[in-house]
Amino acid sequence: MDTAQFIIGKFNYWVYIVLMMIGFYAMIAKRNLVKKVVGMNIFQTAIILFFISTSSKSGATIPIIQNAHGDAAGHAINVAQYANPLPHVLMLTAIVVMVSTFGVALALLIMVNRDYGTFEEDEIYETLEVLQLKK
Amino acid sequence: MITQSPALLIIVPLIAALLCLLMGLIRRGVCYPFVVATLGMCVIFSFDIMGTVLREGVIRYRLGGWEPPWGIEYLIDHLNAFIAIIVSSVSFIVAIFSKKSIEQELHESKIIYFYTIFLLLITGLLGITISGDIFNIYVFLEIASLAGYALIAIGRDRAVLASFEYVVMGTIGACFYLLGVGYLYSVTGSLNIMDLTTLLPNLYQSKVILIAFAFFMVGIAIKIALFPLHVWLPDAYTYAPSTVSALVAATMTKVGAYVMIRIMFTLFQPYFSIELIPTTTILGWVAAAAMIFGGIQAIAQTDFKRTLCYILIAEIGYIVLGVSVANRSGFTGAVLHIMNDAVMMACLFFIAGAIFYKTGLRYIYEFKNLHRKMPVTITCLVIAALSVVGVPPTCGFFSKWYLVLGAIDARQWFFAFLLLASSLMVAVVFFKMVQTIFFAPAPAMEAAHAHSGTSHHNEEHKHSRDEAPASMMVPIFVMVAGILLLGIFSGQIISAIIQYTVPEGF
Amino acid sequence: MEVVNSIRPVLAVGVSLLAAGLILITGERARNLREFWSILAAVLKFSIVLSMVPFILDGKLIEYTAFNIAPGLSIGFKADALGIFFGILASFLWIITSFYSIGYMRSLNEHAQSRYFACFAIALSATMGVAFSANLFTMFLFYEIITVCTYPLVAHKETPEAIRGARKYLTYLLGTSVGFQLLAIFMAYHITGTLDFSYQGIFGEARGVVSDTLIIVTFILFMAGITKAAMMPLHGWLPAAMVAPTPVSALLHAVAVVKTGVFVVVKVVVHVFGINLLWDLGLGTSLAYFASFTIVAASVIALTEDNLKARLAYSTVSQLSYVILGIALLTPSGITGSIMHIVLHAFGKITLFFTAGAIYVAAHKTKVSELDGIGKEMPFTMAAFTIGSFSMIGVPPFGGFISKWYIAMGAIEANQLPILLVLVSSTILNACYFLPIVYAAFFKSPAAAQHHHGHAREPVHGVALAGIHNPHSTGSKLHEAPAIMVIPLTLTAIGTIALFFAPDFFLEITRTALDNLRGGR
Amino acid sequence: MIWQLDIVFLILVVISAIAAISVKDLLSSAILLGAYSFLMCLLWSEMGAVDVAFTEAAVGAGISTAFFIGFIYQTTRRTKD
Amino acid sequence: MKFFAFIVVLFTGALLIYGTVDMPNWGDPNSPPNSHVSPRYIEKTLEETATPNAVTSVLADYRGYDTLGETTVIFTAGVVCIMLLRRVK
Amino acid sequence: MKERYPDVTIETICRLLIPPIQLFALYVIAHGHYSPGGGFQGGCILGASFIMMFIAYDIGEVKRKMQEKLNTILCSTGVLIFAGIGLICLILGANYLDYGILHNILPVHQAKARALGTLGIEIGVGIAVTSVMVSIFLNIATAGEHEGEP
Repeated sequence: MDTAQFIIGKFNYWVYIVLMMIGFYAMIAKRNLVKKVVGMNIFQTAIILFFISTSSKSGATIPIIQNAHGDAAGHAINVAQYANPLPHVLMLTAIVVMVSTFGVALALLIMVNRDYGTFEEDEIYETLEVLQLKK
Repeated sequence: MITQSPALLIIVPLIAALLCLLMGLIRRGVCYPFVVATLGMCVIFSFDIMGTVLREGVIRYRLGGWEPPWGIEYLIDHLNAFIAIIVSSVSFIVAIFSKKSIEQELHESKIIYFYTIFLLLITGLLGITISGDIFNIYVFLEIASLAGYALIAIGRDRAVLASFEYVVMGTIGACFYLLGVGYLYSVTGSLNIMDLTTLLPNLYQSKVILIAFAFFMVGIAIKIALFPLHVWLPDAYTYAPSTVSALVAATMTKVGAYVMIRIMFTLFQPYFSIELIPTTTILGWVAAAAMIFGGIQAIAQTDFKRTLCYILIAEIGYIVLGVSVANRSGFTGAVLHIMNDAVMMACLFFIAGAIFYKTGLRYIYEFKNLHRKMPVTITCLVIAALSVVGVPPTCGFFSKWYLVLGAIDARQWFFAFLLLASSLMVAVVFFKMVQTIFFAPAPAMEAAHAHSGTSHHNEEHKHSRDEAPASMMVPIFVMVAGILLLGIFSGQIISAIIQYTVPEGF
Repeated sequence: MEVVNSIRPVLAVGVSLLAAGLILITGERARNLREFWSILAAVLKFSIVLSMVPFILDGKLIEYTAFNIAPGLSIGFKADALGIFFGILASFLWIITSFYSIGYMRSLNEHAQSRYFACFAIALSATMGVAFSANLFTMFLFYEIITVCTYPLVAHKETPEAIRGARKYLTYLLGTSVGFQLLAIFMAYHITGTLDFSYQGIFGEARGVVSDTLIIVTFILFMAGITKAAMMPLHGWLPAAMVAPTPVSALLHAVAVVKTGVFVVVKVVVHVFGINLLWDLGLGTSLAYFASFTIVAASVIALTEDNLKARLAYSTVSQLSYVILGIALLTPSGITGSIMHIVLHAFGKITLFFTAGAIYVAAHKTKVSELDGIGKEMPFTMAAFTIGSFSMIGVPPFGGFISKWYIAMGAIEANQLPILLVLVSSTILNACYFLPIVYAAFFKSPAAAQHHHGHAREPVHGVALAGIHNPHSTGSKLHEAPAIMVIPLTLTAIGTIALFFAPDFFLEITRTALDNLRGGR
Repeated sequence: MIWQLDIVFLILVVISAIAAISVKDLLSSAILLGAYSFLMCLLWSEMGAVDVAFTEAAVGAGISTAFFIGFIYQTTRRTKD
Repeated sequence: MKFFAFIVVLFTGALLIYGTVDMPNWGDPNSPPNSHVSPRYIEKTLEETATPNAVTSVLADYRGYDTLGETTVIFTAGVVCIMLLRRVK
Repeated sequence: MKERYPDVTIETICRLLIPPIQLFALYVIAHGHYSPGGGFQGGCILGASFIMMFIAYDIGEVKRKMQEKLNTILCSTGVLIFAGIGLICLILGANYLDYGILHNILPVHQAKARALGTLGIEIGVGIAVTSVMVSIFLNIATAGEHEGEP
């Protein structure tokens, strides 16, 4: 296979990998807890991009059957004409999961802020050490 | 007539969670009995499922009536049904235990939410357990995880921070799992486990499959806190409320271990995960490291629950080791250990909860002479400890027996030795604890001696007995009875259930 | 061989378990009732064991399988001659020890007596369990129970020293039994597929199928795992456990723990490996030399110890290896000697420990160097001590002679003349560390002892003892320990002599045991 | 599906993702995350996944950003990295 | 720490790239996902569920159970937020 | 959120925009069968419209419009509608969530019954999502202080 074609043919995948790496890096390397959550969001969105990419067909349209109000049974449906709906459904679920996790993470962060007054990991650990010493 | 128990097993706790919230807004007091009753029903359903499986073989329940590759199905064989029984029974007992402990550790206005989330967590776990669709497992994994994050976050001290760490790690784990699903989907186009089982063998040479497998494994390893990826667990489980620690320690990691087994040996054939790629070798060494690391860390801890957490990490190592030796004895040991460990960990965390409830003590060095105050609890602690160490009549011995036999059958002498060495480390942990409890002179007593010279005898009457209330003691007794009975009847359990769970070719 | 299915072995195990429960329930409120349970259980146990003797002498076996846990893994009981032998010994000495314990505990007004008696009863149950075990698994189970439930006994005093000693005790026993013995059991199960004892030996039957190397490794693991037998590199727990109250030391060093150890060694050698196999592989001889080394080395260490109980402890280490030596010779006389030594040493050593305890209770002395002239104050006690010492040394009218004789015979039968040399030198060493005590006790001036009197008390016990100050200790001529202590030790001393003149009963059982083995050949 | 458009969107998405995690102000980060989501949603609708795009527009660019801004309003927009 | 994280991320990325090499090309109408399970959804959605939007029919009917799980997830998130954040007065 | 100055521009625009938005949201929920959209999307939009209201008006207004208790009940009810429709199928003798069986009680043929079942659960999802989104936003944006006794 031609290298250029190989790269172009999977361009979506390469980009999703880059996005995933960005998100993953933010999750494990950023010292700010909110940035971790941002990274989490990017990570999950990247995975959604990946799934959507698997569903796409060249030259296909959105998966809503046309002529729906006409005589559907007699009308032959050309599968190649419509995009694959299954990954879309899965990703709807994934988006919901994403926003739920996001909400929960933000709620936790508000509690963190109540306790420590900051989102910086190093500052939190300093506070913890001070608390430890007080004991 | 298809049994409807599989569907009811999930929707009963789910609907109960919704109703619990609604009823709780009207009257707070009804939540607790309602939750207990619901989980009691779950226990009945899970036993019914087990009965059906034993009578009629594998259950394939079509949700929505759509045939499998298109719709979602429940796929229940002996392994699932067994895990479902463990999860539902343990959570039932935890629910009984929860009343007093939660009333003490939580503000009363939060109790209804607590019980709602408690039921949702169990819904999630049971959903993972009986699902036959890899994406559906992800969805329920997220329900369980979200509920788990919240339940851990309502603990004390650093609970919120620990919970946040858990959110980050848990999301990475879940996302890796989802990536695995995606990779499998992109080359097979299917999500159904049975369908994939027939599709995958033709694709074993594909790199996509290999990476999918790797991501599945890493994702689940994070969820079950396998050794190098365990960092979130000790903090999270230590600072969670006692009830929650007992529940999550006993069930969540076990369900994760189940998913790992399911992926390694049902989704992928043993041929793939053992011979084609050296998963079992890697897992074996990782598990061995987990056992040793868990043991060493457990010795070094002073917080009781934290000690238990590290022991839990070691126990997960046992289960994974049993899976990784890949033979009949080892696998039997792993499945048996899933059950035993659930019972033992629940029991130990119950005891930690009871002690905390009654005395507010958390550190082991504060437990001096606790046996005078809470003799029954301490007796139960000793029995549970013996089981974790693996002393014969208790259940812990028998799973270790099969694990070691499995290691020896696989010619892994080193692993067999490490299993025993890790037991010894756990023995040291509990030995230190028992020594502190029984043989450390209380400071008050020493002082009394120095001044008045009264005999020990008179001192004994100063410690009045003060046990935890019955709603906490009964679950502890049930678990202790379980530890003893499951040990004695482990042979029957193996011949009735576990032997069917062993994958073909072992 | 005829097999009788009877629940008696289980009863023998269970009766003291029940007693332990009753003791804990009765507790501190009704002390007499509590002690009554102890003694009742001891007597009952002894009679149950005795009731099994006729069957055994008829050449029958008593079997009972309690639980089948998994294929090849069951809790089963089997009383054969060897087991009965050990059972009689342990249950008989428990009666005596019970009385003695009551005296000791009450005189010193010790704390936590309920725990003490309950643990004691459980330990005895487990000892019975080992004696009547039908397979390696049951044996291991009870072996572990002994370890665990004697731990509170060793740590009884709850002083830092006691806890340190107890920790060492548990580390050694639990560490090796889990690390080596359990592994060995796993290997045995893996190699042969069974754990049930057989007279040819489990490995004996599997001979030829398995590689010899594997058998040798398993054997070494077993020997390293049975630390209760206190073979030399792993004997450290025994002197450390000397911090325990004296009746416990008596129990540890005469009956329950160490004898369980050597009994397990005997069982493993005979029933797991089989005499023929070991003979073929030459493992017996190696073990014999190993034991010989322990005999001599421990005796030498005993010479240097000043603490009476420590000296007795090293003596025990040395004497236990006699048993192992006898069995390792793998000849009929050697085995007879070693089995007889289990009982004869038990009587002798329990006498010695009882006297040590009596001395501590009456005069608060623990050091050998303080015993000058004590024979005049405590004539009965010291007479018993003398008898015990002579039995240890192996002088004729005392029991110890018989077993040494048989072992020597065994050495000759096995053509192991160096072993004879070991026996002789050990006898001389025994004499060297026991006779000076006897001499000092009876013939030296007691002046020095009076001087030491005040220092002999350990600080912690000083408190405990303050309330009950022994009226005799003010310097009257004769102050023995309470009668409830002196009588048991006199009885065991008499027993030591009696066994020399009438060993028939035990020899008969030993012979049955040997017949069983031969039948198996 | 127009692949040129696709590539443009992909590049923009990557840029906004990097910007979102590296900007030293949480409010900017929130807005950039919203932009990222919105670009993602355009990308998906362009790939034929209208339902997902619709959801992402409602959730990622709408609700999530609202959550995030509300959250920052309650806490702080300070960040060190 | 950052360096270590960077290595981990690069490693993960490398693994993913390695795995992607064997994947069907983007937009390939004959790739397994587009040819194995999903055609039926498109073909039969009108006939079986009277819903022209295949996504809706799959979401709510064929895989309705997933959607139940999804709704439960969001419900969980809601209850979690109430429980965690509600100030006790 | 804290009290703020009334801003005429924002208030007016919101007052104008919110009704069409809510109408559109209901359309999205109901028309999910024929066009992109469905319960989740519609619910989000509906939720967003309420959130807009909160941003535009002060918190007192909000409390009157959307009480916490009502919100919680709606969350629960939404999911309950979904699970309940499944349960009705189960009671009627089919498997869980098998809406086809609904034609026994509805005057339509099987495929249409499925569509109606789908509509039912979309409505359930819509209610649940709306109230959950509002509730999460309220809690996060006020750090849990917007209402006293829960």
